[in-house]
Formats: sequence, structure tokens, C-alpha cells
Amino acid sequence: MTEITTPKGASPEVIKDDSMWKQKEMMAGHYDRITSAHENGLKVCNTFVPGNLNELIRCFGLVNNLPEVNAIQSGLRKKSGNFVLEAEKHGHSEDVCTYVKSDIGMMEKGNIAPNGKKFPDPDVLLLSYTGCFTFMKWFELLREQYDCETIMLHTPYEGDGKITKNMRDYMVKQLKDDVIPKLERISGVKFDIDLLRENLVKSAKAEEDLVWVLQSAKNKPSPIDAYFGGIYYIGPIFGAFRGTDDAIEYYKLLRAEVEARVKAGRGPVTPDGDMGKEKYRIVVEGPPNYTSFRDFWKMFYDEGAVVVASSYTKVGGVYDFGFRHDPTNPLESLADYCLGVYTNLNLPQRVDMLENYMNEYEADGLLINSIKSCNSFSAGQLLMLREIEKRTGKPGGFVESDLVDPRYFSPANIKNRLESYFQMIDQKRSGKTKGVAA
Amino acid sequence: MTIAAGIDIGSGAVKATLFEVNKDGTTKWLGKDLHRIRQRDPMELAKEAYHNCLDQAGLKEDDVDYVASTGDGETIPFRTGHFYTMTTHARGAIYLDPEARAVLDVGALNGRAIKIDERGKVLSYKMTSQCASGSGQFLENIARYLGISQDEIGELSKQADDPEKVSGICAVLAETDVINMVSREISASNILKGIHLSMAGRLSRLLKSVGVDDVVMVTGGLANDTGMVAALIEDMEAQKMMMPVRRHDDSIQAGAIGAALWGAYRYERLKELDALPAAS
Amino acid sequence: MSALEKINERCLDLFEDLHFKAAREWKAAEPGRKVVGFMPVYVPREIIHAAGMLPLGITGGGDQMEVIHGDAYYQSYICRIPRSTIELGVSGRLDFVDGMLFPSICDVIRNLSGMWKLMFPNVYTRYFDVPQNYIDDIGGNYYTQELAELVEGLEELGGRKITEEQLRNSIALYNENRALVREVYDFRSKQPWKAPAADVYLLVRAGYVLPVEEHNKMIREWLTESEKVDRPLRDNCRVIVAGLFCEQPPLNLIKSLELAGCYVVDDDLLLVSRWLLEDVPLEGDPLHNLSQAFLHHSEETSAKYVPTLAEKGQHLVRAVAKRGAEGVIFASPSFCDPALLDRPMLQSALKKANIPFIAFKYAENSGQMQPIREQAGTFADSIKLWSEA
Amino acid sequence: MKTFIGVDLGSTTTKAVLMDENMDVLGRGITNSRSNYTTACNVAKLEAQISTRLTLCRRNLTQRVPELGGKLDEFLTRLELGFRLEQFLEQLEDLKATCIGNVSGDRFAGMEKQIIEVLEAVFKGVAAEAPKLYEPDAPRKSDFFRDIAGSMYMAHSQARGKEAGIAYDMLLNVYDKSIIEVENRPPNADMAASFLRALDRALKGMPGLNVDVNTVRKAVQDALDVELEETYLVGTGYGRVTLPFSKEHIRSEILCHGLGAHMMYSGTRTVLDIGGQDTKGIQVDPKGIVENFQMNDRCAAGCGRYLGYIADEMNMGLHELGPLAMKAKRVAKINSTCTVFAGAELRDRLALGEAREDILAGLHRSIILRAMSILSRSGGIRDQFTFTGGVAKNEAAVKELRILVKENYGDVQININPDSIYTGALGGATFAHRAVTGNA
Ligand SMILES: Nc1ncnc2c1ncn2[C@@H]1O[C@H](COP(=O)(O)OP(=O)(O)O)[C@@H](O)[C@H]1O
Ligand SMILES: Nc1ncnc2c1ncn2[C@@H]1O[C@H](COP(=O)(O)OP(=O)(O)O)[C@@H](O)[C@H]1O
Ligand code: SF4
Ligand code: SF4
Ligand code: SF4
Repeated sequence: MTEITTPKGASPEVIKDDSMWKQKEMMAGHYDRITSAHENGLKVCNTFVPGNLNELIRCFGLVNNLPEVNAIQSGLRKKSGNFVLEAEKHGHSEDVCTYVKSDIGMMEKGNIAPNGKKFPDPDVLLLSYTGCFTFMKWFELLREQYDCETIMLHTPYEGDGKITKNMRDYMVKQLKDDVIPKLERISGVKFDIDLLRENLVKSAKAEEDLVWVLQSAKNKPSPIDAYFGGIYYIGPIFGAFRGTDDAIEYYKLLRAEVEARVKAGRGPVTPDGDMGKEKYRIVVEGPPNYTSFRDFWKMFYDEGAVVVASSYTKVGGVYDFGFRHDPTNPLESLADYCLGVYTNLNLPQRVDMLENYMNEYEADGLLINSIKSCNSFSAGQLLMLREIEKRTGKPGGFVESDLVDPRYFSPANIKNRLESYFQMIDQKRSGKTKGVAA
Repeated sequence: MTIAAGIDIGSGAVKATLFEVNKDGTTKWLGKDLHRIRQRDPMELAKEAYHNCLDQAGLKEDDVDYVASTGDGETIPFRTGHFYTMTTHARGAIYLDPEARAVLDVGALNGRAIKIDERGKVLSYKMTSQCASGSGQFLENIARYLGISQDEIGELSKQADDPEKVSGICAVLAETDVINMVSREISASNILKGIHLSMAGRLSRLLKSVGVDDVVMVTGGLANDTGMVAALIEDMEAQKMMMPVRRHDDSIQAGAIGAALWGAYRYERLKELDALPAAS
Repeated sequence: MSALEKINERCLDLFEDLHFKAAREWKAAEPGRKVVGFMPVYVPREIIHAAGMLPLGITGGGDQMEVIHGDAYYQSYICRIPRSTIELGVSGRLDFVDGMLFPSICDVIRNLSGMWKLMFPNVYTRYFDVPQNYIDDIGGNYYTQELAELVEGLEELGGRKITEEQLRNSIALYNENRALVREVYDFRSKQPWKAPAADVYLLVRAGYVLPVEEHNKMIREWLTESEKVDRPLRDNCRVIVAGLFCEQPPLNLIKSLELAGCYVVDDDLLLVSRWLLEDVPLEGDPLHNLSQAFLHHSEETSAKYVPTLAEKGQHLVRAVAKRGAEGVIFASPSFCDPALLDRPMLQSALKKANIPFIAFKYAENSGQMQPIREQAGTFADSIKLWSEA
Repeated sequence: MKTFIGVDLGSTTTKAVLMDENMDVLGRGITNSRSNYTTACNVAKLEAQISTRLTLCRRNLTQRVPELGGKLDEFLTRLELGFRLEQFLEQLEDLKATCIGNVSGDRFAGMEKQIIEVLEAVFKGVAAEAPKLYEPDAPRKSDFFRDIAGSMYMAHSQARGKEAGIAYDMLLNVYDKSIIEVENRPPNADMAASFLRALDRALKGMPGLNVDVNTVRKAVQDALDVELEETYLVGTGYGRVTLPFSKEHIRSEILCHGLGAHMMYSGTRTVLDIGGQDTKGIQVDPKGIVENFQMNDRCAAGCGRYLGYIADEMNMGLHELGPLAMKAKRVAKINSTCTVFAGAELRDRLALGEAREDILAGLHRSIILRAMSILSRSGGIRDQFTFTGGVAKNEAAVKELRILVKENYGDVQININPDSIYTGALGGATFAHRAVTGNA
């Protein structure tokens, strides 16, 4: 999630904040670290964003490479469309998750990182299988490609809406008896639990500031867009930087900037500069579309709609209800982290969480961007929409697109629905106050 | 000597052929006919086409040893046996061009890429999915809408200078897209080429996914559409797929040809086994 | 009507009955009886049985059910089975079901478990997780404990304890059932002309709605009777059909395959009946035994992690050898992520083993069989016309 | 007089509604949407004005010629039909000239004369048949020139072509080429003359009328002379973005349909609209404000255009599908509602020996089933329920809808207005009125 911080075609007077520069620098460094890992004698571990064990991976000096983030990059740089087609040519179905296909298509096309250099083959695939079955297939596919060691960390699903002792024990046991020994063997580095604790302390610090930033949207006007903007904000922590000093610094900068905005009563920054008057406060459920990210966002800010809370910014960890990485119980804390990411919550929990957002952030409505690719998110969203409407009395809206498959982003269609949705909120409001002649 | 007829009922057109196959494997093409269905009863048209073939050869129904159906022809009352579409297209393609190692059959509703060996054996295949955007039928509808006849499509498309992309997913929505293009005064050439290119993209993807690496024979009705074939070649070149793509004026008959030839083969086999089915 | 026809007809009736009359009658026969529904792909039915309840397989609505409300809960790019299952629920067809188990098979079924909790709060609803780690004291322990939680839940639902004795007794009955189903499959593989794929499907499927004791009896009779029939052997090729482990294909699809010249000699339909490949031992702790059976002797399917690359797809290669199949047909539900993502890997295993295959998609309510016949037919043509050459 | 116009630029049809200052609807106009939305918009508007003139005629005649009494309706019907016939003949003339002009180029080389002869004969045949179509009780195949002229042309050209040994395909092509030109020509705005000719026809058609012809003529003439000032126009529907309307003149079709339905039936709480390529379920509050809506996703399966494909496939007019389906003895089960594959499914089933009307009934049911799902998604059906859009004109679809609504939601009042296709335009006109009067 790097280059989106320098919106192309942005008006020249838009001044980049320090946090933006910092982030850009971090991401560039990240890709350089990956692409030069093997030259520098470092080993590469591919792993997923939700429930990633960054603190642990770092204990073994491994460089982590996140295929989802790469797919997002391909989407933002408008390359994913071809990658997806490429994967389909190689026999992948039109119906399945396009993250996977974008990744596979990218490999077929030379596996080039955003910095123009080739991605190294991974030395280990750490299949932290959290919140989505597709991950499992994805790494099985990668294993076929690279024929490298694959470690499975199975995160049980919170089917009953809670983390049971059995689940936690299972996770910790997998970590202790399976994941850590294998990582030791592959990296040649002995596991040092104190190093892990140190990393966890750092994580918790950054997490604190991130939560503050996301919750700043409770202000009116909201100083941030917690979906489109939020995606930039979560980049470092969900990406490769949790447990690093860089992350701490980034969030400190970010927090200061947002604090300043709140003081000044300013709204969010958009690719076209500060947003105009805040007309609608929206909660969004579901991932964004990356191939037309900017156009999609524009449909919101042009209408004065700001997203005050979103579930997508919790895929890499739900922090706003109190969870922090905890150095005193390192492995248990990692287990709880994995078990608690948004997509590992059951549906009633997800509904409760959105309801909470609707109320706490005083939103005008819930909008779902349903993603064709992602069953983990999408299956059940229509019921969630109903439930929220029922519980809050606020109108729901529904649009459909895809993460990285441009074929499924139909601008006219989405715009039509969004416009109708906003007009509906409007009409409802004025109906309440004025009354309409029939 | 065996006389065999092949009847191919498609969703766009009915095709019929008549062949004489000799013991030494040589063949003589005795008759062919084609009717575009256009809201008429395909079974009637099949009969008519079959009889036209017989007339061309000066033969009667009784002279024919085997009537093989293919396509949707399973229910033709006067057929002897049925072969499946890809089997017959593969055989037909080899007949039309012995060097063919892949068949790209593009008919009214579906497109199929079929990889074959030198004997016409189907090695692998891939079909377009259920969704009908970018099918022959779609092209036909648009052409009608634009007031362009089938045989003008190819030439017009080749004259395009700035083809307009058609959105991929749904034929119905694409239709509206096209109507909008007309209102934006985009020329028929560019519209047709746009459709051709989007079809070509799908088709080359099909070819690639079956792992085609040698001569591709285009069969089915769209082989007549030289604009489509040109767009296909263009798209394949852009993808660095350098195998030769060929078509034949009788490409549209490939299924019916294959059916007749397989029918003749089957007839001989069954005669050997003494298991000829009763004429039904 | 012959005895065999009678069984077949009874199976068809059970299959077509979207109101689950048989299960309703079973429940009504004695006060206090409970019915627990389960979805594909695997649940330990013996535990439900030991609790004195009827395990009822819910596999969607098939092609005869009109789905109205179900579609309201799902976008068009999600497979059919959850929407028809919701329809069954919303339309009251499952109002007699006291509990529902949603096995760990994919995100769709997983989320459906939560929807069920929201929509039917009075039903005992459980997401039934299984381990993807097959080490005894890691995944094994976890799973044994999950089973124990299931036992507890059912005890609470049923208002009585489940004894070890009851568990053993149920395991024995299901061991027998699995053995019989295996026998049916072996029989079909040996004499496919005597065991049309659709009939076999319906027979096994009957076990999803009948008490196991009754089903065991039914299969025995079916086997005896089928042995006797004499049907002509057709010039068909032998295929294995894979990918049908969750959403069920329409019956017409199964029939179409045979019509187009393919004998089905193995498949992955109705896996719950065949999930455990060997008898579960009766001595020792029943839950531990069930757990061990799962870890070390269970079917392979796309919902399960395969720990090594070398092993990926080998179950299919072995099945082809065992059944003397000439090819594999991958039929997968549209939008089924597990099946469709797995397919390329399975195909490359087949390719390496030089086994021909084709692939297509279906939906439980697919109406048009023409493209399916065409593909299966071409496949059969090419095996037939060329195998001798 | 001041008029307020709503134009609904649908994907298949364009509709206009014209209302006066008192929010009384005076006229409605419809045309098929075509490649040129501006023309479509103008035609629909013009048609609405024509129908406004008829309304004004009715007013004048009621007041000034009371002796028409019970005959008024018949007289007006004849007046309108006479006018339609005039319009048709005018356009047919145009089509003929265009067709003949289009017989040139390689394709026709050497055969021009022959073809033109056939065309002359074909058009003569069509023109001769035309008056029959506009008899008071004649059944109608379609509202649109393209469809009516097209099917007659095809029938005649198949016969004439065969006689003359000219391929049917070729004649069809001449037609296809020409119709689009004719359609896109801006309509002839001088309708007064046609009206007056129609008046004569009407008077001739009712010889027993005991009225003062001059008073009648004056009443009609006065109606024609009223100036219709276009005070405010609101556009909605699929094509609205392609029109040069400014933002204030555009409303989302969802809001327009909601409001339009509310205007027709103020008790409406749920609206179903099935249009050419989308199906919408809309919930409105007692004031006509939209509370919730759902529409089909990117797939156009089961929408109005589906019926269009079926009609084409069966070589029938859209208006004939419903009546035929009503004759079904059983309802065939159809699963795929993909518009494009509809034809294939139809052929499949015909080949299996199923009856045409049964299949058709099944197709209608499948459309409604899909609509029911969308409604369910939008929050179900509440009392009262209003069905709008083109498909609401189809009795077979309505029949299935009634059955399914009853089964799923019990007794709900179902409103179907004969003018249901104009619902969106009516909402638009209402918005236009409000924009000027300042109400909301
Ligand atoms: N000269 C041509 N130019 C363009 N398209 C053509 C031409 N001739 C036939 N076609 C197309 O071929 C299709 C029929 O092809 P065919 O292979 O017979 O299909 P099917 O077997 O499905 O009936 C028609 O839809 C038509 O669009
Ligand atoms: N008389 C009729 N009988 C049956 N169907 C009709 C009739 N008139 C129109 N339709 C159907 O209505 C559809 C157009 O509906 P409409 O609401 O005008 O759609 P849109 O606004 O998208 O153009 C057509 O596609 C057609 O199927
Ligand atoms: S299904 Fe969803 S969560 Fe899973 S990999 Fe795809 S996009 Fe990510
Ligand atoms: S998207 Fe269009 S072409 Fe595809 S299934 Fe739907 S209606 Fe048919
Ligand atoms: S059919 Fe596939 S995607 Fe659908 S519920 Fe079953 S396993 Fe999941």
C-alpha cells in the first residue's frame, strides 16, 4: 500500500504530509529489502496479512513478503487485470478469488515487484490460515510453483463468537511444536522469546496510535476518511511493519497530523485536496476496489460523503475493542490476535461490530461494497445489511465490485447506485423535517 | 463404398453434407447445404438441407448408408447415429486442412478451442462459459441493429481506425453499450472491430489455455467473418502466440463434414461387427 | 414392480421430498425425539445417533425448488447451495430441525452458520471445525476436544448424557453403513451396467434422511437385487467424477453423463457416507478413536489441507488405478472456491500420471444439459474412438 | 399553458409524461429508445404532446358538443387511431423511399431493378393492410413503428421474395439498414394537418353521428392551437446521463419510480419495477420517499429485454407473448433466465416436445421469481404493492406475480396501473413541478 499516497493527477497545491513521506519511504524500503534479500543472504517468508505473525517472523531474521499486498499493488497500478487474465489462461476458473489469480498471473509474467526488480522465490510459505479458506488453496498453489517448505498454522474459526481455551491451546501448541521449530530450522536462527516480547511491545505502541487515529472519525466533521484514507493508514501495521520502530514513528506522525486537523476543524484529505462539506457519514463494510480506487473514492467525496468507520481496516486485526499485543503472554497473545481478526469473527459478531460503529460514529447509513472475489467477506453480507437496518433504522446501501479485477468495476452502475443512495438519505432527512406535498 | 450424410444443427444455422467414402480412405464430397435458422424450425430445415444434398448428388434417401447428426441433432428422426460436436469439428478440421492441430470453433452461442492430433483426436478443449457476451449471436444482433448484413461485417471491421472497447460481461448490457456508441457517433467499423477484438481476446485465451502450439483451424460460422479472424490474429500476435491461423471457405461446414466422415467410419465398423442399427 | 424398482422409487421419493416427510415421521413417532441437520462435507453422525437423535443431511434444494428468499441473501457470484438451504429454512421446511451443524468446508458454509444463528436463534447451531493439522497431540487433541464439545452440546439439547456404550453402539452401526456403501461402490465399479449412477446416488442419498438401521437394511437388499438384474453392457467408457463434494449436481446431470457414453465408476458425492475409510475401532475411548480416524484414515477433499506437495492429487490417481477408470471428469459447482482453486493442482497430478480429464461447472439447478452432454460425449468419443488405435 | 414534463429514458423505451399546473396528467408518450437519445427524448415528448392534444380535445368536446354523449369515447378512439394511421403511413412512405435508396452497392449489383420492384410490391401490400391495424377493435402487436412495420415487411417480403427469386436475407438487410435511419429522423412536427385528416376519417367512420361538424372541428382546432410551454423538464432513467441535461434536471430513477408509484397510488409502500435491463424493488414511506431499494446486479437475466429476445425468437410481437402464455395448461420449469440463452433454452424445450404456451408460461414465471428475490432482498412486500414498468403490461407475468405474492406475503393489495410503464416519467414530471413550485 505504498504509492497510493502520491495520488497521480492530484492538484499541485496538495501538500504531502510528513506521514505520507514516511510511509512512502517505508514501503520503498520494504520492497528493496525483499528483492535484494537473497543477495544479502536473507531468507524470504511469504505469508498473509490477516493473522500475520510479523513479530515472530522477525525473530528469525526472515524478510516477509505478503502476496495480498502485492496483488493490491498490481491493482492500483492497473496491472492486475492482465494478471488475472493470464491466470485464467493457465486454467484458473473465472469464478475464484482474483487476489490469487493476480498473484499467479504476476508470477507467470515474471514476478516483478513494484520497484522493477524480480521477487525472490520464497524460502518458506507460512500459511497462517486465518479467516479465509482461500488462503489454504493459495499457498498450496504457490507450493506447487516453488516446491518449498510450507508451514501450516490453522486458526480455528470463532464459530460461537468466542475464543475458547481449546482454540487458544491448539494455536499455541502449533506455534510451539510446529511453527517455531520449523522456522528455526529453515532460518538457522534460534528462537529468542525475549526478542519476540520486545517486538510485541513495539506492536502495541503503534496499535495504540492507530486506534486513536481511526477513532478520530467520531469528530464532526471527521478529520479522516476511515475507509479510503484508512487503507493508507493501516498499510504499515497490517503490512510488514508491525513490531518495528518505523511503525511507531509513522503512527506518531500520523496521529499528530490528525490531531491538528481535528483542532482546525478540517475534514479528510482526498486526492483532490481537502474534502468539501461533510454531508453524509457512512460506515462501510467490505474491501475496496483497487483497480479504480481513485474513481471510487471520488464518487464519495464529490457528494460530500465521508466514511467514518469500516470493517476492512480491521482485516489485519481488530484493535478498537481493546486487544493489544501483549509481551507478558507472547504466544497466547499471537494466538488471540490471529483468532480475533475481522474475517475470523462469526457473523453475529460482525453485525454487532457494525452496529456499534453506526452508533458510536453517528453514521447516516451502512454501505456494503460487496466483492465478487471474496466469499469470506461477501457471503452473508445481505443479511448483515438487513440486520443493521433493522437495529439502527438507518438506510443501507449495496454496491458490487471486485478487489483487483477491473471487469467487475462498472462505474456507471456503481455511481447510479451511490447517487440514488445518497439522494435517498437526503430525501429521508428532508422528509423528516419538511414534509413533502403529495 | 459408403455414402454418409452429416447434419449439424447449431443454434444459428443448420448445415448438411453428403460424402462418399471409399475403402482406400479416399473421399468424395457429394453435396452441401446451409440454412440460417432465423426463427424457423431447425428440424424442417435439417430435412430440407439433407434433401438438397441428395438432389445435388442425384441420390435418394435409400442410397445413404449412415446419417450422422451432430450439434443439437440428437433428436433428428432420420439420423442413424450421433457424434458430439467437438469430435466432429476435429475431424472436419483435419479434412479441410490436414495440418490443423487445433480447432477454434466459433458458432452462434459458444466458442470452443480444441487441441487435436494428426488423426483428429480431441486432446483437450475449453469452452466459453455460460454467459453469452461476445458470441456470434451477439454480433449478429448488433449487425442487424446497425443495418449491416453478415457478409459485410468482415470488411467493415477491417477498415476500423479506432476500435471502441465493449464492456465484457453481459451481452444485454453490452447491447446497450453499443447503442450508446452509435449515439456518440462512433462508426460501425469501429464498433464492429471493438466487438471482434473483445471476442478475439476471449478466444485467444481459450486457445492459450488448451496449450495450442501449431496450426489453428477456425471452424464454425464466424470463420466466414474475416474481420473476426483478422482480429484474432492481431490479438494472438500481441500475445506472442505465433502459430498460423487458418480458415477455409467451408469452415462453417466442419461439423457436418466430420459427422459424415465419422458416420462412414462407424458404418464400416458396425458392418464388421454385424451390428447395424435398424433405420429409424 | 420389482423389489429393486421399489427401492429405487423409494429413494427417488426421499430425494424429491423437500419437506422431509420421512424425518418428520421419525420425529413424531416418539415424543422428545430430536433431529439434527448437517451440511456437507463431514460430521460424525455417530455422535448425533448416540444422542438418540436423527442426523439429517441437508444438501440444498436441488433443481425442483424455486428459490425466492434465498436469493435475497446471496449475491449472484456465490454458489447455489447456501441460498437454497436458506430457502428451506425460511420457508419452514426445516421447522422440525432442532440443531444444525455446519462443517468446516469453506467460507460460505462457515458464514452460513452465523446466518443461521441470527435467523433461527432457537436452533442449536454449531460450526463444526476440524483440524488442518494432523499431528496427534496437536490437531488430534484439538479435535478430540471439539468432539467433546459437540457431545456436550448435544447432551444439553437432548437433555440426557451420552454414554460411551451408546457411542460405541453407534460407531458400530455407522461402520457397517460405510462398509455397505463401499460395497455399493465396488459393485458399481465392477458391473457399472447393473448400477446406474443415478440409482447409486439416490440409494446413498437415502442414508442422509433415514435412520442408519433402516438404510443398512435397504442397501443390503439393493445389493442382492441388483446382482440379479440383467442390463445390457453398453459401449461406454469408465470415468471418475470429482468436485461434487458439496453442492449437488442435478440428477439429470448424472444421467446425462451416462447418456453421453460414460460409466461413472467413482465419485466424491455424498462424502459424509464414506468419509472415514476404515472401520473406527470399538475398543478404547470413542472420541479419541473418531479423532484418530479423521486424522489418519479419512477422505481427501478440497476442504482439507494436504501437508505435502507429493501427496497432492494422489488420491485421485490412486482411485483411477483402483477403479480401472479411463479418465476423470471434474464437475464443480459454479463459484465454488475450494473445488475450482483445487482443480488445477489435481489436474496437474493427473497430467503427470497420464490420465485424461475434462472439466465443467454446474449449479444444482442447471437446466440445460446440452453443453454437458456435449463435453462428456466428446470425452467418451475420444476415449472410445481412439483407445483401440 | 405551463407544462411540466418528466422523461424516463429507459434502456428499451423512452417515456414522457406531461402535467399541468394542477398536477393533472394531460398526456403520455412512449417510443423505443434508440441509438439517439436526443431523438428518443423528442419523440417521447412529442407523443406526450399529441396525447395532451387528445385530452384537450376531449375537454373541449365534452363541454361544447354535449350531444356526442355516449359516443364520445368511440369518437375519440377513432380520432386517435386515425391519427396513428396517418402517422404510420407517413413513416411508411419514408421507409419505402429510404429502402429504395439503400438498394445500391456491390451486394445488389445487377439486381437493383428487380429488388426495387419487389420492394414496391411489398410496401404496397403493407400500406394496403395498414388501415386494418387501426380499426377500433384490431389487436395490436406493438406500439412501435419498428415492430409493426417490421413484421409486416418480413411477412410480405418472404412471399414476394420467393416469387421473384430474391433471397430473404437480402431483403431483410435492406430493411435493417433503412429502419434505423427512418427511426432516427426527427419526427415531423406538423401534426395539425394529420389531426385534421384523422378527424375527417373519424367523422366518416361514424356516419350516424348527429352533431354539428363545424362545432366539432372548431373544438378540435382550438385544442390544437393551445400553446404548450415547456416550463420544466426532469430526466431520469438509464439514458439520463447521456443527455445534455444539467444536474438539476436529473433525478435518479429509483426516486422517480418511488414517487411516481406514490402519485398513482398514495398507499403504496412497495414498488416493483421491471424494465428492459433492470429490475428494482423499492420501499417507500407514506410520503413517497424511498426507504430502501435493491436492483439486479450486473447480470440482466430475467429483465424485460428477456421477453424481447423470446418474442424475437418466436417471431411474435411483445404484446402477444402474455396472451399466449395465458393459454398454458402447465407451467414448464425454467431455470436459466439468461437473456441471451433464453432462445437456446426455448429451442431445447420445443425439441423435447414441450408445448409453446407451457414454456412461455414457465419463462414468465422465472422472470417473476427473480423479481420476487429482488423484492425479498429489498425488504419484502408491504401493503400496498405497486407493479410498474413495461412488464406490468404483460398479463401472464402479472398472473404469476399475483400467485407468488399471495403465497409469500398473503393478501396484499396489488396495484397495476394501465399506465404503469410511465411511472418513472410521472415521478419525473412531479419532480419538475416541485422544482418550479418549490415543494421539496
Ligand atoms: N459471413 C459471415 N460473417 C459473419 N458472421 C457469420 C457469417 N456467416 C455466419 N456467421 C455467423 O455464424 C453463426 C453461425 O455459426 P455456426 O457455426 O453455424 O453456429 P451454430 O453451430 O451455433 O449454429 C451465426 O451466428 C453468424 O453470426
Ligand atoms: N405490452 C407489453 N407486453 C409485455 N411486455 C411489455 C409490453 N410493453 C413493454 N414490455 C416489456 O417492458 C420492457 C420495457 O420496459 P420499460 O419499463 O420501458 O424498461 P426501460 O425503462 O428499461 O426501457 C420491454 O423490454 C418489454 O419486455
Ligand atoms: S477470498 Fe477474500 S480474504 Fe480470501 S484471499 Fe480472497 S480476497 Fe482475501
Ligand atoms: S450477464 Fe447477461 S449474458 Fe451473462 S448470464 Fe446474465 S443476462 Fe446472460
Ligand atoms: S459449493 Fe463450494 S463454495 Fe459453495 S458452499 Fe459448497 S464448498 Fe462452499
